[in-house]
Amino acid sequence: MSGAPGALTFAGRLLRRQLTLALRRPVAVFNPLLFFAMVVALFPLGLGPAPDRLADFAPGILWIIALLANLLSAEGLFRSDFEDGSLEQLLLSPQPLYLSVLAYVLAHWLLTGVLLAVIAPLFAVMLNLPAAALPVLVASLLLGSGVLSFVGSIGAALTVGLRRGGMLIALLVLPFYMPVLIFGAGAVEAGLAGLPVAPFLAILGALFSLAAALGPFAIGAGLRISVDA
Amino acid sequence: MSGAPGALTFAGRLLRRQLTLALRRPVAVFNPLLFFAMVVALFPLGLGPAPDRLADFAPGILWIIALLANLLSAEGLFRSDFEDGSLEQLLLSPQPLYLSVLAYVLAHWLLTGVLLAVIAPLFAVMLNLPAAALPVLVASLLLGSGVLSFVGSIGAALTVGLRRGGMLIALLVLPFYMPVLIFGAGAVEAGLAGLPVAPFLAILGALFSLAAALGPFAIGAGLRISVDA
Amino acid sequence: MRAAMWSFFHKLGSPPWLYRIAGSLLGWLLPLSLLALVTGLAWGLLFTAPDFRQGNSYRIIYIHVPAAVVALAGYYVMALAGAISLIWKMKMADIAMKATAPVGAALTFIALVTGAIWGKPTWGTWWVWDARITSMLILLFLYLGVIALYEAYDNKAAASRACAVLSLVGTVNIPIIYKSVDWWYSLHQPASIKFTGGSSIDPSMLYPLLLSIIAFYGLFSCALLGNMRAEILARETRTAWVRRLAGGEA
Amino acid sequence: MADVEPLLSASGLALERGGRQLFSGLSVAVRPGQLVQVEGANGAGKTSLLRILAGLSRHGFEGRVTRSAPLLFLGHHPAVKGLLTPRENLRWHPAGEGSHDDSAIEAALAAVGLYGYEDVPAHSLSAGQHRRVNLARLYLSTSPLWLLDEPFTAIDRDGVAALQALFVSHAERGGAVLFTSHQPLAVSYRVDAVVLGAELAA
Amino acid sequence: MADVEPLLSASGLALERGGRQLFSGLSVAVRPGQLVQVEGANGAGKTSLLRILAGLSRHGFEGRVTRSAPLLFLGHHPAVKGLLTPRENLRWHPAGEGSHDDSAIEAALAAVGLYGYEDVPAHSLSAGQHRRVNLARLYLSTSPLWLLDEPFTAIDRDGVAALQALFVSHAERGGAVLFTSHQPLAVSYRVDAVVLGAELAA
Amino acid sequence: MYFDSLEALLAMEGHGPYVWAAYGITLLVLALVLSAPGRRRRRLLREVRGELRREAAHGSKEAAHAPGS
Ligand code: HEM
Ligand SMILES: Nc1ncnc2c1ncn2[C@@H]1O[C@H](COP(=O)(O)OP(=O)(O)OP(=O)(O)O)[C@@H](O)[C@H]1O
Ligand SMILES: Nc1ncnc2c1ncn2[C@@H]1O[C@H](COP(=O)(O)OP(=O)(O)OP(=O)(O)O)[C@@H](O)[C@H]1O
Ligand SMILES: [Mg+2]
Ligand SMILES: [Mg+2]
Repeated sequence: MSGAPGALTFAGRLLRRQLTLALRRPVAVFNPLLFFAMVVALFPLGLGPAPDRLADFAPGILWIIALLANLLSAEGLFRSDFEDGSLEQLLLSPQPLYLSVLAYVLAHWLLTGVLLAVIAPLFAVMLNLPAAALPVLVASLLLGSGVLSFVGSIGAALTVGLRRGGMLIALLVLPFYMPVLIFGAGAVEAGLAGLPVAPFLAILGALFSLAAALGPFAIGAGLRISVDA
Repeated sequence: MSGAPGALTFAGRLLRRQLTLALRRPVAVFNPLLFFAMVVALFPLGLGPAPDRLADFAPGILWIIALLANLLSAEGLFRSDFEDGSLEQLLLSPQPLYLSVLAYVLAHWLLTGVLLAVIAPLFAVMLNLPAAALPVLVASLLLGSGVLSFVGSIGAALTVGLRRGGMLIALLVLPFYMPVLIFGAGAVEAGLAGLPVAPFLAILGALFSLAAALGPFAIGAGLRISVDA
Repeated sequence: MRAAMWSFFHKLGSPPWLYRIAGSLLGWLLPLSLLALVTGLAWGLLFTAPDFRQGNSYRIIYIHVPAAVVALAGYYVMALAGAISLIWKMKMADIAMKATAPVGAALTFIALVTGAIWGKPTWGTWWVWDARITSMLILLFLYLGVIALYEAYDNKAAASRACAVLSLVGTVNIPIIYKSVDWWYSLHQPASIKFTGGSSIDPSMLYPLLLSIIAFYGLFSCALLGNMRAEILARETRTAWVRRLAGGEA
Repeated sequence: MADVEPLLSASGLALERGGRQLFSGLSVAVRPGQLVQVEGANGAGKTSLLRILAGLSRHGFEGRVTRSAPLLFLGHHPAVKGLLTPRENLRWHPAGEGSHDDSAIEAALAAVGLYGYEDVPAHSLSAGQHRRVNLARLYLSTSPLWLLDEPFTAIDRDGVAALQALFVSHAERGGAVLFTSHQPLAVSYRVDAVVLGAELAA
Repeated sequence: MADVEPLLSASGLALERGGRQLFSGLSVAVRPGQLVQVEGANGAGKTSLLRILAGLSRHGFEGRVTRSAPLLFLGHHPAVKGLLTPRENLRWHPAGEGSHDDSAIEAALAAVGLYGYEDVPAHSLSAGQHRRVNLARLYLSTSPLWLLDEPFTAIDRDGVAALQALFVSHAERGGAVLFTSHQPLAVSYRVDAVVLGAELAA
Repeated sequence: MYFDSLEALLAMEGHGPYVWAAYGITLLVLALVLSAPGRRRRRLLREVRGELRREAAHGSKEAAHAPGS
């Protein structure tokens, strides 16, 4: 019998587990992207296709979609683990909960935020966003979606034990998403207007650090409450 | 022992069951409304608060939200019934599947489409949509969301057995949602512009009848496939 | 001295004592607050001159502004109570938190509705996405989120802990939300509309306004105490003192 | 007894799953009055067989299944909604089979030991009580043919005894029960066995 | 034996749920070498007790629980992911307890009769095989104290016998097992009982 | 008093409907918020009283056995 794994090894295994679970079906990787693509396609249909109008609104639209995609995937972050008993096991584990929770959030971020950030330029071009604004778009999405993942995970942790959580997480979490939306879309708009973008990215970075430092505690507390409810 | 209930009685019971499941808690009625309100609030935050711009986009925005709300709730329509074995029981039932399926779709429509249509005027006013366009907005949402519910249910039935169906339903279903979005948002824009709206509503009505007549067969077939997979 | 303080804290943890104290507090706070409200509103409605730009519609200020001010303060009361209940596991803090949410939500609602009514004659529209208004709308969402979360749990002890976590997360976030919305608005502010001109208020309007603000604080506290009393009862229905109370108060 | 028309009969059943032949050339006939226990180790194919017999699996196997009577099927999943109360679960049950009368439902719940639990949400029941809600359907059933997949799971000793007595009385009234279980029935009634996986062991 | 330091002890436990007093004044001590069976009818409070002892329930009950040894807990839910293979389920198990070695995992899976099933997705396993994946954790465990909620559910006869033998050997090595079950253990080792719900019946 | 007559007070130079609607809604909501706890408290006490009466009538044996809602 070799003993239990070290804390970092263990967190790494949880990360692999989450990624494997998500990627087990190849279509799963592409789904968020396709969702993103389709919703992007809805906007010209709903708002009318005038290119200049679309370009004006592209930062906002892309950020709103990223935010919704994040929200939707956050909802299920702990659900199956709650239902099949994995979450109780995690809470009983001798391993530090902070790191375990971090692994969950990291997996979520990689699979939604990072992925979306990477392909967002494609959709931005479809919405006629000038190429100059693309780097800011990617940078702001990368940082901002990290914050969203942490905040969304708090909501998910607090609602995972509720049998009708569905929309509740949106209520809890959307108000906290709003600053990220404002600074994220603001960064891209500033980039478009040729204004300095560093302050925006700095704010998003600060929010990200704050979320990473405090978020896991709130998530852990939420999970304990949910399992004990 | 009194025998099994009649087909219509049974469908009525299924409808009550679905509504009760959704509305078990008093707050459950308000949650979707709040969700809409929050998503509406995202748009000014992302696109900027200028009233005339928002009014321009209001029909599209409201319709896109309706569509997303529909899509998201359609995803879970059969999921819990699949997982806990209720769906097998439904398929083994001696009752006509067409009516049973209709009860599911009707419940879904009442809880998303109709609810949204009823409160849409409030959000429309918040987005500065002129009052003259409100009746068309409500009418188009009512009819259009019915179509969305049928189409969404077909997607849900086909994907319910997949362990990672998550966003797959979006891919299947969004292409079919698009005509509804075009005619729905088009109706409101026509209303805004003072053009006749009857043709748009007639088209939506025709789509609705078609969906109600044929949809349940497709849904039933999808459910059988999912349970046997 | 220390003994006295200790016994005070001890009593604070005792439901029947708190129930009684809250009752007697209510006994004089409620009449006083109502008196302040009536005086302030009557003063504002009947005895002040109308604003030179807005005419009489400005009289809405005597309810609009107090509601907004107190609603915002209410969130901090709630979060503080949540923190205390989470950290020191104090039952009464928990009850206070639960009692604050509906009152705060109602005041936020009043601020928004009276504002919307004010906006129609003043700006010709029911709603604008101004920074203050948007932040207040978000505050309403925050309150409703806490209420919805509480209601969604069957296990009310767990519900309180969940709401405490949520309102704590909220306190960290409220300043961020406010700053971001302010900034967002100043970035986008359309040149055609200007609401936030530092309106220097005439003292004749200020006094009734201050009185009304005090009245709203008082009423907020009354509703809070009342809710706490009801909540204490609800949690203690099986205890002897409640049974005695029910028997006596026939 | 062999001359009575069977309620359910299947012949030449063969099934392969995951590269393993679970059974082949299997014939089953269930006649009124019969109790049939399907036995076999974990993974032998009991659940797969029941789903074929119930008509839930229609593809991917060989052989013919003929059913000439209404059917009640209880699978591994209890089809009980946690958000609904036991009473509502039975009243609005999606199988649409058997009685949906309120008084009959109350009696059935009492029969499975849930008297007093009619109106609590099912998610606050214990594991065994949860499954008992599902078993209450047996008391409401109007179908002669029951197909039950591990009906005794999570049920305590008294509950198992009551259930076995119900099987016997159902069979005596002309019904038939085909069920899977890892434990032998403790009844003084003939129980036929279908043993799966025997060929493999041999 | 009473002089050995207990791995787990609880005293003055009282729990009320849904307006019913499930137990009160209950004391439990589990010492190395002990097998303790928690018995009681459905809804008696066995699961609730185990969750309190495991530390999953921390609120809403009275009494003190002291645990002085690492713990392995298996609840009603198997914590097995259908999308992962049995091997992956064990390697990445969120409990972070016991050995995560690949060769040890293979041996454990073979011990629960899943040899050859190491690399198929768990959702294609039968109900019993699915639970066996979870039980494989017992063979990997390094914790002396096991708390098991109905470990024999859905397991066939041979499987139950093997599991019971494992309990005995664990106890003989100085471990302890506290478990719930509706069936009596068929082992030649002393099994202590904690019976719930007796006061109610009296 | 700023206004000359009751009509002037009610009309407020055309702004009357807005002002009075705002005040009306505010007072209504305040009244609801302030009266809700009292109503809930009285309902709870009534329930406890009912329980006491039931216990007095039937003795407390059944109450102990009936699982709560
Ligand atoms: C539907 C939303 C609202 C509308 C339409 C609205 C409308 C108005 C109007 C027309 C005024 C008079 C402005 C002036 O003197 O030119 C006003 C004043 C004021 N409002 Fe609102 N309001 C709304 C919501 C809010 C909210 C939510 C708050 C609180 C955060 C708030 C705080 C104030 C304050 C403090 C004043 C008086 C001081 C000042 O004029 O700067 N309002 N509001
Ligand atoms: N979340 C809950 N809310 C209210 N009551 C509950 C809750 N969970 C369980 N109960 C009640 O507590 C009692 C004990 O449940 P528990 O699950 O501990 O029983 P058990 O002995 O494990 O039964 P089983 O043998 O059926 O598994 C049951 O009567 C049940 O109704
Ligand atoms: N979806 C599937 N895909 C591939 N193989 C499957 C699938 N479902 C079941 N199997 C395999 O079929 C075999 C029989 O499964 P089945 O569920 O019928 O067994 P069982 O006799 O009911 O076992 P248990 O006693 O454990 O319930 C198992 O070996 C299982 O691995
Ligand atoms: Mg099986
Ligand atoms: Mg149990």
